[in-house]
Amino acid sequence: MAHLNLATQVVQMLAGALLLISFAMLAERRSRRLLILLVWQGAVLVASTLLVASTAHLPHLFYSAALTFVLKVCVLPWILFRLMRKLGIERDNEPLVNVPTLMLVGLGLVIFAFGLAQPVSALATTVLRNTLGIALAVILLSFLMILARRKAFTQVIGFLSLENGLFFAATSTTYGMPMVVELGMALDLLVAVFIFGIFFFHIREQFDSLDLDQLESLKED
Amino acid sequence: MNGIASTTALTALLGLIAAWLVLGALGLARPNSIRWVARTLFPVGALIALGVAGAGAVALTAHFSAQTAVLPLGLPSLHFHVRLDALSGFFLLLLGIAGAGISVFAAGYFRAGEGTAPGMMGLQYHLFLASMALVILADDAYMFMVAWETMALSSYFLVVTQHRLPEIRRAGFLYLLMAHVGALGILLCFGVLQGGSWLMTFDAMRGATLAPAWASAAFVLALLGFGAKAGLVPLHVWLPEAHPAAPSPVSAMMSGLMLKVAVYGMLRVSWDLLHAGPWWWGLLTLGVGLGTAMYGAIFAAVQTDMKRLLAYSSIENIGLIFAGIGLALLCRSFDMRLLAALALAAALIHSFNHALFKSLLFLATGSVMHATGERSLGKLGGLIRYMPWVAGLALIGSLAIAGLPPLNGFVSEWLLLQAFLQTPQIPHAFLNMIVPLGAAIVSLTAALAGYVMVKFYGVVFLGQPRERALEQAHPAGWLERTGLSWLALGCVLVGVFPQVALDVVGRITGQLVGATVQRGPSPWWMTPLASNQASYSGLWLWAGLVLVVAATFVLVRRFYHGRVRRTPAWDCGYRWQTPRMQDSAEGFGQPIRHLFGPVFRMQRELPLPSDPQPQYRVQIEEHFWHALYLPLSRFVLRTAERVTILQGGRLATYLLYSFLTLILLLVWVL
Amino acid sequence: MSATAYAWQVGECLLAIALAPLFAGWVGQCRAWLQNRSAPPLWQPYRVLRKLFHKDVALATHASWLFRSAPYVVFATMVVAAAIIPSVTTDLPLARVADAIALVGVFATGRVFMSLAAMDVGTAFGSMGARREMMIGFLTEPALLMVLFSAFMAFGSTALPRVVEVVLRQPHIMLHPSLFFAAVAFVMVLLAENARLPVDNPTTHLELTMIHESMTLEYSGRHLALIEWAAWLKLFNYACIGFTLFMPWGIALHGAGPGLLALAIGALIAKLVVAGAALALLESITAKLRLFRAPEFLTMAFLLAVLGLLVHLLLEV
Amino acid sequence: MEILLVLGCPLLGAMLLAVVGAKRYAAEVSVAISLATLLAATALVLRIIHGGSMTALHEEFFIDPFNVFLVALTALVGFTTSVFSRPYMRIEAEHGRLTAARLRLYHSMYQLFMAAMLLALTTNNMGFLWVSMEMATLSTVLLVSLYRTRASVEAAWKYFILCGVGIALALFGTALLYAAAENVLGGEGMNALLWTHLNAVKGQLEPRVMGLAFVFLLVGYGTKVGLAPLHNWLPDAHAEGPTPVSAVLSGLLLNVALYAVIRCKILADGALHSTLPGHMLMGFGLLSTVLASFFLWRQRDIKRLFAYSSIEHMGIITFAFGMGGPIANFAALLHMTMHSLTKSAIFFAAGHATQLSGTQRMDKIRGLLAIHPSVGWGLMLGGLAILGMPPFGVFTSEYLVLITAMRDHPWATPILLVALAVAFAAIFSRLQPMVFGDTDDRPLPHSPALVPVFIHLGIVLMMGVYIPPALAEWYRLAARLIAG
Repeated sequence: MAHLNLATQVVQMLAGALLLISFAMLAERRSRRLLILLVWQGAVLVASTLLVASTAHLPHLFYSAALTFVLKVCVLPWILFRLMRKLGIERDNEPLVNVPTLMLVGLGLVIFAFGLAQPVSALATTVLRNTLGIALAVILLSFLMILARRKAFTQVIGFLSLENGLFFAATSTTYGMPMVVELGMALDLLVAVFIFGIFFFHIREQFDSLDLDQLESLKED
Repeated sequence: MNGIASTTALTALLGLIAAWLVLGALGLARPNSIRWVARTLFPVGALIALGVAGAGAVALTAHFSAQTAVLPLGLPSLHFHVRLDALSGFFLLLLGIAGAGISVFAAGYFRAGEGTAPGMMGLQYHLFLASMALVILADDAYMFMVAWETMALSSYFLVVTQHRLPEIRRAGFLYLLMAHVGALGILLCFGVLQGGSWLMTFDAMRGATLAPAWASAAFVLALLGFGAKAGLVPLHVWLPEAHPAAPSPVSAMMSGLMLKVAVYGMLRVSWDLLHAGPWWWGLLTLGVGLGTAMYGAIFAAVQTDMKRLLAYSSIENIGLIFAGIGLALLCRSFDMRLLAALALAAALIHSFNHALFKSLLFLATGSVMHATGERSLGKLGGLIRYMPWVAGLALIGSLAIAGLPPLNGFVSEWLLLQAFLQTPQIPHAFLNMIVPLGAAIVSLTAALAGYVMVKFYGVVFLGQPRERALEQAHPAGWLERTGLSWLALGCVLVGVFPQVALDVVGRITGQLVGATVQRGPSPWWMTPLASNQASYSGLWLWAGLVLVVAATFVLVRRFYHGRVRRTPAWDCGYRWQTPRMQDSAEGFGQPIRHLFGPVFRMQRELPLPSDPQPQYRVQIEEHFWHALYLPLSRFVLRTAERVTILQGGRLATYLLYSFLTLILLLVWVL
Repeated sequence: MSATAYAWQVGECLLAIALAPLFAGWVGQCRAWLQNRSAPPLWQPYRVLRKLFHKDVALATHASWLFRSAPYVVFATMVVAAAIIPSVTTDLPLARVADAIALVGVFATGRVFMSLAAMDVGTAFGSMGARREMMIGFLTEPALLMVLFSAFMAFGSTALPRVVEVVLRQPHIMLHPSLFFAAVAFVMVLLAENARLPVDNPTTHLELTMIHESMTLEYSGRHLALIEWAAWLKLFNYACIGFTLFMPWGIALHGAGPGLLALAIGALIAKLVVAGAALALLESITAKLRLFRAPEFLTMAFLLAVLGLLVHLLLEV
Repeated sequence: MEILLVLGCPLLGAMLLAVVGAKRYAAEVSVAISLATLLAATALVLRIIHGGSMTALHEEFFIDPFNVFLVALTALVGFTTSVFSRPYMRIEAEHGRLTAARLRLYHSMYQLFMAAMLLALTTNNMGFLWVSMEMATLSTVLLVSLYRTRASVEAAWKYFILCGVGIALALFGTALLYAAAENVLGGEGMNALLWTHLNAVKGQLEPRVMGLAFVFLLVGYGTKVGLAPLHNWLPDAHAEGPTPVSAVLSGLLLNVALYAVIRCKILADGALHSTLPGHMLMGFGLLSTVLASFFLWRQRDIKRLFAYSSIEHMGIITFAFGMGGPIANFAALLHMTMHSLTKSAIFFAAGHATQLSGTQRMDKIRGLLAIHPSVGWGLMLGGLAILGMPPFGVFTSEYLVLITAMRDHPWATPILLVALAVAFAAIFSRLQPMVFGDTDDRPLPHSPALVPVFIHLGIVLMMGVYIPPALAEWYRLAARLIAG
């Protein structure tokens, strides 16, 4: 069981890194650095998945690790970087209203998530049983990030980190979903990002900026 | 024999109703041909109506046993149940007789180019008739509701026939809204009624035993629901708007028939489905009824539009009917069966009478409007010389509705007063003092009705035409006259043979109360109580009056002469008199406005003494609008404003909502 | 119901028709004395009738059949009413035709026809009179009904002959306090209904203050005669109603012999004499009210009647 | 076999139209494909009626009376909508609001959307359910932004983000579900996401996990159902997309999303042994109904108005499912059917009305009866039907819902009734002046396809007075199935 403990510790360390990254994203102003953080998040995700796969000898986890790598570390970032260059928003940074408060709320969410995860991790059989709380925390934090952002692009990044959190949750609780399902999800994610891309251009040509503050004309009065 | 008769009666009824629907559908074959729709289909519809009346009459024959059937329609768990008993038979009779007259009149009345296409109107018209019949036949909550709302819907479409006029659309909207709200109340009432057994058939409700509180709840809901349809104050506001808006035959149907269907519903629930309840049910109904009657009469007296006037008078009559029902309920709660039967008989007969003379008068206004294109009392007058038939028949209607002997209106009022006379026997130290005073209100209302009718008839038909154009007024066609005469005949007959009506109604009171008022020694003596206590004979009164008139006439001619000199009317020494100097409708209403000032919400424009062209204008509104309805709508609108804040347009906010919802639910399951 | 009963029925009817003008004459005479004028002879009304019947009818050009038939109808209603009220005997076969409630209805019919006829010609005064008449009518009618009600509740029947019999069988029943209220109210109603002071002035010639007169402005000849006669009959009838309710003594009961009946007639005449004098006195000591005050007067009557009813229910049930 | 047809037709159709979508006959092709789908669905229905519930392709697909009736409904409305959109889109193109390329996008995405919904309905795998729901979202996002106007892009973006996030939450719920299932169904649980298996063992699933899972699934799919307060995307998307899309959105998509919720509720009910899920649904239902009925008062845009009315009705249905029990479920299913038929019919009529007057502002739409009676009557009757006026079928289900509510939860009845009355006043006061009165608009270039409108209303009317026994039996089966 020794190496298993070691593996567990490593994985938990990685999980902690994941959480750290999402906090960083919550506070990050620059879209470019935000994107880089997202890539890192993906990478950590892949690493943890590989570790789990190797320790628990689950071949299909290797596949899903590979899938994640291709999708979240290569393809999506590549697309997003190109989009950024095309839209010329590499170095624009958005004003975030009082980051400390955001941090505090995030903290509260983490605690809440851990409390919530207790029963589940109690019955999870995997090596990462207690990381579910972290996964949940990541999800909630990304959610918080999405609704804190004012720009379409950064919102999308938040959306993607939410996806990462979900993936992590899946692996941590149940060694990942069945392969077919994961493929389906990957496909959806890909299409989604494409459509996001299309939308950036629509929004820009309609509102000549990606500021969401202008997308508030449809409302009741 | 009776078994066969009844089954055939029920099946025949269903067949006739189906025939009505088919007739309506046929109208769509040539939707724009008046000749086809009005002149051909409506008379057939009238015949069908007579058939319905006949079938209803069968149900009123002695030892007729209630007949039920189940149609393969409706909910899978609850097919349409239909039931024909004395009560429904009576209202079918009413529906058929009045409906026949109206249909004949309508056949002559409808012209092309009046809003909706004739074919569509024919469909709506016959759907309206059929749905009313179905409401009366229904024996389960679902069918009742379906028929009830179909009735409201079809009549709504008929009301907005002239939908190009915004005020008519407004009236239609108000009408349908009130109808729908009332229907929800009725639905709720049925839900309460079926205590526990969720069958929703009326049989189950009859069997159900409710806790007193629930029974009372059901009763109040029924009073609200059916009251909204019948036009009880303060739920009456739609009535004076909707009835004038509709074409006259439709106003006649709504006022003469639909309100009675509401009365039927009230009777069905409070007498058949509910068992005897506490005395305050009766007191409540009685109070509301009397209030409505008084209110309607007062407002009718100050109207300046002839159809509005008639609409308010309908409110008054409905009030009297409900007063009768309330009195009956009161007596039932003290188990005074005979008295209950008497009051109930009064209410039923008054329903029948009102169906007759109110349709008659509405139809008459229809003829007047076609002949003159006028409906404002201020511009009519002197029509008795241009349309003598309509004038004569309308006179019968007016005298009847004014409750004058020897016509039918008097009969029901007489019965109602007799019932009130017996109320001191109520074994309740407080009620036996309060209730008899109701008689005072009834008599006051009756007298006011007389005032109203003199105003109506006098201003429309008598005097000199207030407009030159009126002299081109043409008399009504023969179909219209037939319809009017049919209804007028009904008024006279009920007035002459009240005891017959009393006996017929006796079957219903027998079914509902378990007692019937005493039968008369002969058909032309009406002695509901001991014959030395109270008696009335329409026939002999007629005979006496006719005899004396004839005798006087003959004698005067015999002993003196019949010479007549035609001269202009005496101008009282003021040579510049014009027809405009006759009492206008406003003028005629002046004493009432003076007496009951606080009841109205009046805006007057009085001319200055120096004004060369003095203009006088008075506008009368109801307090209820400003005290009840407008605040309600304001409240709804304000709430709506507050609610719309949720849809602020900012995506982040929306996300926050779902975020918070998520957190909330997570906390909940934790 | 014997043949004699029917005979008496007709007889009483004719008696009323005959006596009514005389009664009116008597009231007029008393008033004249009280106002120390020289009185017209008692039979003045008959003379008036004769004169009017001989005259031609001057009919307004656009008067309709309603206008011409109204006088006969009004007259008929009053005659029928007279036939119903047991003024001499209670043994009236037709009295059952209409009990007192119906009687009120019959009066109402007469009034409505009168008003309609007044509106028919379409002069300003005609319609004005009709309006005022109806206004007074819708206030007096319920008052009268309430008066009758408190009597009926005391005597347990709405049939007038029955009332009389009850009272004559146990006279002490007249001591009901409710009946005093009723009596006062009744007198007020009587004044209003018969166009007497203080509500209306039968002898005025100022159109603006007239009610009844302004309705009959357009009538002439035999029509006017019938209307006048009907008016007198109405007064007579009201008097008789008063007698049956409040002083029925002398009225012959069921199956009384001719002697008693003769006595009854005598009693009736005596009562009429007294009542006429009282009426005249009342009229001469009251001043005419402004028209707008009239409703107050009548509302008072109505309330008194209701009060009587209330007292009855309070004390005597 | 039929399943493959049902799914294949629209999928292939989507690809085909992606190629030929710009041609003139594209609309006809689309109609043909929808017809084929409808026929396949009918075959499937017959199969189920005779054979009863079944699974296919090693249990990846599962058909029972509950979803097969939704399949039939989806195929039917899909077909009528394609029939309607033929002239409608043509007119739009002639008004210059759409290019050929956009029409291609429209046609292929429409079929893809159909495929997604049918997959969501027929799949047995909760994972695929999620995948297909996401697919439906993605395809409709492009449809909503079809006009490329500021408003439509904004609406689509909000729709995308809100539903995307929601769906993501649903995925987490699915993962939890899987977790719970796995340690009952054992490790390599390929079938630990198969609903049938889950349903079989739902009694043993760990309650607390299932509770969490249900919450995530409810919020996730509930966003797509449009339950208040998750509804904010719905009015915008309905108002700004092309009318046929609005019709299928509120006629079908909401149903499908609700279907997903109900599938989850069945499991949760079994696992939790408590009324918690039911109460959550009832709460959402009541809240949606009440809020929507008040929202209705402030509307100026005809399609927004009916979008809110969709929220209201979804609320009623959710409430009914929340109450549970055979009658309530029966009512809910019936109401689903009635609502999607009526509401799509209304959107058809409303679409032509907006084309007639050239605006969606209700105060500009006047006198439809005068200019185009069939449109006017369609709108009027549809409106009255959706307001729950007998003899239309919507009343039938509302009646059943109310009766059940009176029996089980009397406190809720007055709330519902008030909401219904308020909604009635709001909608009808807008409806009347649009249909009646005078106008100076000119008639349409192409005769509008109103056959679908009257087919739908005809069915609704029939259901109001007569529910065919076979159909009733089928509803009962489904209802009992849901009641578990």
